[in-house]
Amino acid sequence: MSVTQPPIDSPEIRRLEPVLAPGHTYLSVTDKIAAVVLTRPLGIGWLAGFGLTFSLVMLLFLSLAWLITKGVGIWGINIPIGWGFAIVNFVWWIGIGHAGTLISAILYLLNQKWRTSINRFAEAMTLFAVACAGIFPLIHTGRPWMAYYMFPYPSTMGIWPQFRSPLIWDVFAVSTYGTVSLLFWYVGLLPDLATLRDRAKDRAQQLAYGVLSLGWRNSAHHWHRYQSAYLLLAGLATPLVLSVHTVVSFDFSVAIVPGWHTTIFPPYFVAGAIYSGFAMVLTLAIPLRKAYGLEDFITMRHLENMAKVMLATGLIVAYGYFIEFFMAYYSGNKFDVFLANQRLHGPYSHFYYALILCNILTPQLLWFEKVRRNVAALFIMSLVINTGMWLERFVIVVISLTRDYMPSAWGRYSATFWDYSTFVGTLGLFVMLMFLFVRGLPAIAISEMRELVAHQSHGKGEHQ
Amino acid sequence: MEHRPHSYGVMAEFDTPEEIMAAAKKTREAGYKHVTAYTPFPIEGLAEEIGFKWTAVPLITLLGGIGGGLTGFGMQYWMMAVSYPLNIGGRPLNSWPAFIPVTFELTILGAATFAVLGMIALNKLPEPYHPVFNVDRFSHASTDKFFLCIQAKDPKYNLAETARFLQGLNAKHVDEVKDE
Amino acid sequence: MDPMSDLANNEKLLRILEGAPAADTARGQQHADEHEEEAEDATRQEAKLDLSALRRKLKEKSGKEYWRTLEELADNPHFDALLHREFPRHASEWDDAVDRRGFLKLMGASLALAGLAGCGRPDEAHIAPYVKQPDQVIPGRPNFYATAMPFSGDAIGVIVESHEGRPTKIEGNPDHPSSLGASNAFVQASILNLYDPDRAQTVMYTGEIRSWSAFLDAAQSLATSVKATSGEGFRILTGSVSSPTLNSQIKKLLAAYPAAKWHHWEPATGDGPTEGAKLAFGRVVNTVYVPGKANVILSLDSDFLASGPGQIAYAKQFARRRKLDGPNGTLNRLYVVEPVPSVTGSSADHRLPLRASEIELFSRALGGKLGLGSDAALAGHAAKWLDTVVADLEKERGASLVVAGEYQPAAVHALAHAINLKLGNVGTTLYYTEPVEALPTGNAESLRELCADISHGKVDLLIILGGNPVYDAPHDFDFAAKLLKVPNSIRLSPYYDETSRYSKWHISESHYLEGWSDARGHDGTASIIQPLISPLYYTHSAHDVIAAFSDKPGMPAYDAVRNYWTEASAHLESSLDAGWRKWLNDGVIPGTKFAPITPELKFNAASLPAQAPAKPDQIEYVFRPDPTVHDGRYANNGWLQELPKPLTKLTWDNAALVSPKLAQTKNLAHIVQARGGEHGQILSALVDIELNGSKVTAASWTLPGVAENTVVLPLGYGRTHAGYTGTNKGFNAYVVRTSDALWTASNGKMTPNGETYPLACTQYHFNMEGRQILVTGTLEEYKKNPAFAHESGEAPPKSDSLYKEFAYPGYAWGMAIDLNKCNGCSACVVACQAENNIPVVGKDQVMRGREMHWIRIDRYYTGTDADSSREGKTGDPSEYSPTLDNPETFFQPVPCMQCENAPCEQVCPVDATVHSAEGLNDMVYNRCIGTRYCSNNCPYKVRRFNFLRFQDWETPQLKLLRNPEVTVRSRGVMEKCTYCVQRINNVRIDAEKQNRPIRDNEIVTACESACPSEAIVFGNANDPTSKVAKLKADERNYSILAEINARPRTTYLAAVRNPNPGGEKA
Amino acid sequence: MAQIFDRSANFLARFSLLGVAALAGLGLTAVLVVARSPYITNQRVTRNQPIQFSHKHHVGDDGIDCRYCHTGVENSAYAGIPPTKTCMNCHSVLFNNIGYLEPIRESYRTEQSIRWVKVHRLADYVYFNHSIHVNKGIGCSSCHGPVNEMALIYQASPLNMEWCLECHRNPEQNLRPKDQIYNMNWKAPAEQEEVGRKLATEYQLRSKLELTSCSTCHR
Repeated sequence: MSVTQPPIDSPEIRRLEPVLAPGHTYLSVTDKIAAVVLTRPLGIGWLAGFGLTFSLVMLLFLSLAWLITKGVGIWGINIPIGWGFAIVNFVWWIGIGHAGTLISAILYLLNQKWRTSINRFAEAMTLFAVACAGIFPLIHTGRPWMAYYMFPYPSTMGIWPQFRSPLIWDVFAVSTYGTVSLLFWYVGLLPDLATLRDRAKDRAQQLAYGVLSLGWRNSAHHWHRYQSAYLLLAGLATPLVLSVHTVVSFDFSVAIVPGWHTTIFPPYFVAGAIYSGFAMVLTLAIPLRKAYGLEDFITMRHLENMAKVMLATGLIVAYGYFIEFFMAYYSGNKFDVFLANQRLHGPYSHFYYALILCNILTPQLLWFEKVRRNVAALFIMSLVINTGMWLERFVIVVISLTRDYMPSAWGRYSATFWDYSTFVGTLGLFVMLMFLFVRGLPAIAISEMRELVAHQSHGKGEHQ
Repeated sequence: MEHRPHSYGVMAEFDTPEEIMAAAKKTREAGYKHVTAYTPFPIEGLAEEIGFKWTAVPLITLLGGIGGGLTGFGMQYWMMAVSYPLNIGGRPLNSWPAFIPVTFELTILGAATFAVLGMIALNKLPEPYHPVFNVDRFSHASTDKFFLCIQAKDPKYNLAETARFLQGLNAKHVDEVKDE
Repeated sequence: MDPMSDLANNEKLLRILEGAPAADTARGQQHADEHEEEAEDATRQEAKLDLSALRRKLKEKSGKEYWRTLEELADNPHFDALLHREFPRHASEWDDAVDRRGFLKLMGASLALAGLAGCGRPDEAHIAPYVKQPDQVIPGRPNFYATAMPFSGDAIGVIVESHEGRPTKIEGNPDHPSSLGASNAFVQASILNLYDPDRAQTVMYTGEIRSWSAFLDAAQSLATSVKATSGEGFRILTGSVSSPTLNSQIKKLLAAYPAAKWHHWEPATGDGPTEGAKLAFGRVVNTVYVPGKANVILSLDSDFLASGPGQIAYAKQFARRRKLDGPNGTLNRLYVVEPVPSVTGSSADHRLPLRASEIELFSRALGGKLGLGSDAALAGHAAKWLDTVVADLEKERGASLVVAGEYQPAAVHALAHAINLKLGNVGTTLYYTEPVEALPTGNAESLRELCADISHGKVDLLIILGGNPVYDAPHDFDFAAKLLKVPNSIRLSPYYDETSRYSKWHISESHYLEGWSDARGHDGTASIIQPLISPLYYTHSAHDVIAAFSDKPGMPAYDAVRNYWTEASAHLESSLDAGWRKWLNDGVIPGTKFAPITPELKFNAASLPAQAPAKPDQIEYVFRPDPTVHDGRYANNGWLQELPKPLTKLTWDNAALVSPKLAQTKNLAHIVQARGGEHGQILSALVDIELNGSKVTAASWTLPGVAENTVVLPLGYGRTHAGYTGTNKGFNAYVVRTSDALWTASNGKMTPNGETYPLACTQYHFNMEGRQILVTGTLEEYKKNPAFAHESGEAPPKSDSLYKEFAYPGYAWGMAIDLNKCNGCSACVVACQAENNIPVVGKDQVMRGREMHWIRIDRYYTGTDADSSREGKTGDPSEYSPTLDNPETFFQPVPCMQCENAPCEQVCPVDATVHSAEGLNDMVYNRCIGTRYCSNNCPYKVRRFNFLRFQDWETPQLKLLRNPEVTVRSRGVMEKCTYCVQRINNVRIDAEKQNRPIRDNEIVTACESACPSEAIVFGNANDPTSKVAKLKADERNYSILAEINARPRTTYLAAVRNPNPGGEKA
Repeated sequence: MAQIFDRSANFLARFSLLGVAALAGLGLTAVLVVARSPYITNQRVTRNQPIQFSHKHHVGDDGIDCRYCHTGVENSAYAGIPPTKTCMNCHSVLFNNIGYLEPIRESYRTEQSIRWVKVHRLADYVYFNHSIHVNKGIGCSSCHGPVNEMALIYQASPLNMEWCLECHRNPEQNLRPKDQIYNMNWKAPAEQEEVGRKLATEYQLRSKLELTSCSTCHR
């Protein structure tokens, strides 16, 4: 396992600071991280943040209530633009939901030490993002109370879901992804829950963490099965992560709408997902380490690595954009060509240019080490990229629908108050869950940090 | 723990992974069979040292995966082509390419669920009560100390003997694990 | 047969309604039966109750009782009505009415109701069978009755479908010469007027409810008082009367009161024909055209295919000459000179936009060329154009036809008569008969006399039958003030409208489906109008009102009609008693068609007074009836309000139509709004129009093809008391209309006032971006290359498919639409709406691109150079390009294509849209969860979605309207054209019961049966002998965007125009 | 460190985990079962009618043919509820003065319909047509059950789509000779299999694909 691997020993790696600030012991890491949950009092900042986000969640509920009362007509959608913000937000959230499992699974398999201190809250982020995403496919339907028709249960109508529809694939992909991420996250949590149980002072905490930790007692046998299960999960989650956004991209590429019907979609959606995912991790990690003084654990090295990943995926996305145009013109398909022109010159071109600015031009700054190592810059950039990725989905979903086959049926789209309120509401929900998470559960995997300590303090010495 | 001996075993505490590895080695050489180790993080090889051979988790996972996959495709084929065959946009009843995504997802789902449930079941969890928790210092097992426990059901077990033996492995503390 | 036997009174009728079992009106909602009771009450309740009282009542209640009470109250139609006043009726408008502040209140209500609904089982439904079931009624099977719809001086024979006593659908009557089985938008929509909840329901005196008997007494006392002066000061004002019975009743009345006078006023009927006839023949004659016999037709600003008497018959005959069988087929040729693009102009082979005043010049010039001695100078292009026409007309002597527009002055008509005589067309392509019109004098003159008399205080009893003069009389008459001067004014009208408010007495008029009457078609053929349903409210007919002043007050219209025809049938082959049932059954009275007459020409073109030379740079204002609300009488008809006008595609508004060039000079740009966009909302510049010393502010609209310096002001909008739907929509052009310039005015001023106004336009973009959507060619091109329709794109061969095709061994339903015949009249759109319970969504929703029409008619301009794929270009008419001055216009009806490889089906997650074994693209509403994925993936965008609760499930009257054979869709489900699957199923069931195959033409879809030009053909494509199969075998047959390979079952026959090879293009 | 939980907690924990899983499974099955149960389908529920009309008496004892009252059944979608007149045909002479039948006489006098309570309520959106079924060899009792034994009429079949499809997929099982349509006591013969197949061809039944197309019943 990770402990066995000798650290890759090369000049530039040595130049980088370690993934864990020196001088930490098993006890110190445990204390520092557990304290955030167990002893640290609720700060005014936390309360304010929670209050704000909570009110946004109330706004979400209000919007949903109104939606159920009146119908999706309260949104800006129409014929021909049947999908608007709801689907844009869905794809955006799902995309964000990709970083967590990816970090935990793929980086784990690739044995990247630096994942340890970020994987826990990245996974949490994934769960919350998927939760937000999950809201939209449900509420965007005209009759949400009938949405259970999408599940294959033996109805008295003797009729089943239609498995050729990408929407059904979504149902399975998203629910599977949610479940597996949850399991993955929980398995990772088990030892830490045990730690919290053992360090908890008051009875309530003891009981709570006691129940959650299932009586985990760090036995070598437990560890052994635990590790093989964890490794398997990682192995399973990796293809899953890739599949989920592929399936989401099928929603579009399977349809015949010009601007949707493209084979490049799966790879470039996945890249985009990772792109926005890492951006979101940064958006969360930077304030978090500041607020709870976790700079020792989430070091500059982490931030820089994530910046590099963003740069790489950003380039893939850029390639995707390019290929869309190339395909349109090279194939000479008049509908695709027309749509390509629409993106550049049509009524929504400003969105497209904004998208290029956010997703392609800005990230190029990441070529410079100075930028990569500048926390503030990274934070801003992460926000820019998140915006850009939202715009990308808007361009894909909306612009394509405004100009499809029949000129007589062309239309336009503009969001209403309720479109925005719903979106903002989910943002609130997401952040609120994050707030609860950092106070309720260890935001960093303690046991894995202890491994790091062991690994650092004894170098290779420890195993023969 | 069907039969309940008065004492569960004897537990020795160590400071570092190296020490407990060494101790575990000696214990096995001394011929103890029922030995467990408790460490704040996984230590490679320790389980093997105390005589842990093989885990069924991978096999269970495989079964889960296969089961999920078969269910996935079978379900779709049956529903689309057998139960209520309908002409959907001129596509064939068994549009197998369209059935792949769901099949795949269910494969993963089956495998992952079985992996986790299997792990938990094999570890006999949940088990909130366990004698080892009676040892006061055991809380450190989840923080910074390493414990080795020789169980009373071991044929070679004898409270005084075993305790002394463990002392001999320069353990920091040696406690009896009571089980009443 | 005679439906009255089972419709003796409301009670019985409404019991029948309750009888209509499970499949009846309000499917998908629990309290069907209660609501039907509402309907019953609605017809009886009279008492006025006021909202405050109700509020008080409600205050006393509480808790569950409170809700119960509400439900009880809701049973009371007046409370219902009051509610509706507060929260307007249509879902969409209701939307607007409820602001977000009202939201919590609403939530509260809905939750409480949900609670009620939640507990326990659904309430019991009831069945109330007949007490004595009439023989010809079998619950569940509709009956069909023949009658006729009177329409400004004409009558269109119709056949009405009745479900257990509820008329639900109107079709044309094949035996009636003015219908020939087809109908138009007005006929189709007239059924909605019957159930219009805003109809006036009682007799009123100065705004107070009175009983009919009270009126009868008043009438008699008035009668006696005027009797003293032998009718001095007694005046009757009517619209054009096409009912012989009413005509004779009035004549009799006038005989009784020798000094009384009968005036008439039809705001939207031109005096041209009558005055022209007088000028030409010295007497009034009625001209009947036979376009079917004409090889060359010249229309002098006549929209004979879509307006005026006989329009449907003419459209049908014309279309038959547009039928093209094979490359050796022949077509007639249509030349149109007109200032305003019309349906007729759009189907012309050559169209010449000329200012209204120049039409006379043109006619004179034409007369000159044909040697009638008249003369006039024409501009270069027009002159060349004229030469072509003349050549063609002379070539086709005896088989040509010149039609003058009713809004053109007498001279044009006289010339037209002369020319037709000269060309020897009279007797072949047209003939003359005695006038159908009862009172054939100039409209304006007649009304002017009346006004003069009133202002001289000569009038003390005025009966106004129908019409709406206070709203639509020329403003220089100031009719409102005049009417107030009249001591005793009596008004008969279906609505308590502008005029009723100024009249002492208001009598609510029965719908033509509610009472007995008769009417003559455009060629004189008479029909008995028989009631399909006894009056829903306390309404009466013109016959009743006239009778009230006769010596037989209270004589039923039935007797009046019978009496008249007992005499009139003297010279008919069958006497009344012998023929009555047959007349009712056939819908026509045999032998009543007018015989042709040959009036001799007393007109010398040369002697025409010289016409004032046209001032080309002076703006001309042209008044025309609106294509959908006509002169304003249909303002409160939601179907017609929401029906996109054939050329502008505007709904819910009229607009001042200007030519692109004028728009450019006045810089009246359109701004496409993001909400709705090209298929929804356009901001247009508001203009102040000062004309004839009056002023109106109108939204401007750039319409390609409008003659230069011409502004078209459509009449019929800006009603102030039309009812909920029609009030305050658009602008009122009557305000600037004076008696001396009824149709064309100049010396006006049009100035943009800097503001803009949102217009609901369902299709703004007008070119095809070079896609294979609407394929057109000329006859020559077609003869050269019969397969020209297939050059722009072909479906890949079936062999390319990896999948094996599904087989359709049985029936394969398909549709073929001949673009050569479609003239864009939009009858099919309304027919579909009536047949399929399609809701009206209101202007706001249309502006969001959410209208629900299952079939839309796309309008394209060819030969335009606006190409929106080029940068900056939006294909926007407000971007001037010379090609927009007079573009070629084509229409394309687009229903669901019923694709065999339906893209919509593949993406539906719940099997809500799937293929039937007969190749129908079924839409299963109750399975639909509303993901709208199907609509996104539909390349033809024919799917419609219930974004909100568009259906009105409260108004009891509208429940009676619904077609019980078709599901009423709830909120959140997708819907679309089903090829009228209900008709397919019913016919199939009957055929199966007899173990025989379905015959060709046995199934007729709503759009097909309504179409006046036989452009739509539906049938079994598997049967090579079927009409549709033959059409699909035609080389012109193509499918839209074939390259997508969706394999539509709805295919089109390319439009082939027949321009004069030697002629001026356009 | 002290124990947080008592020894019993182990059993509790494991039991509750399994319990939750079991309950979830049971709950789901329960829903599916209930959805098909008479409670939801309203099977065997008799309604309180203005007159407790007994089909048992009229059909079973008196042997009146269905079509005497339900006149529409052979040529309309609706079998039709008889007009009061039909009742009066007999009851103007039979039992013409017992109070029990007063509602009929009243209805006849006042021309007010009798408000019967609906017993067979098909789901919304379903367009069932009686005539085609009876004309293609489906007998009344196939759907309505032993009406001749029903003192008070009730709904015998579930009337849910599953049930409809069952017959539309293989109608043979229920086809009868034309003369048996209105026979309440008809029982499927042992050799119904091939009898049915023969009748299917004789009646020219449409293919299963056609009979199970959505638009066959939904519009």
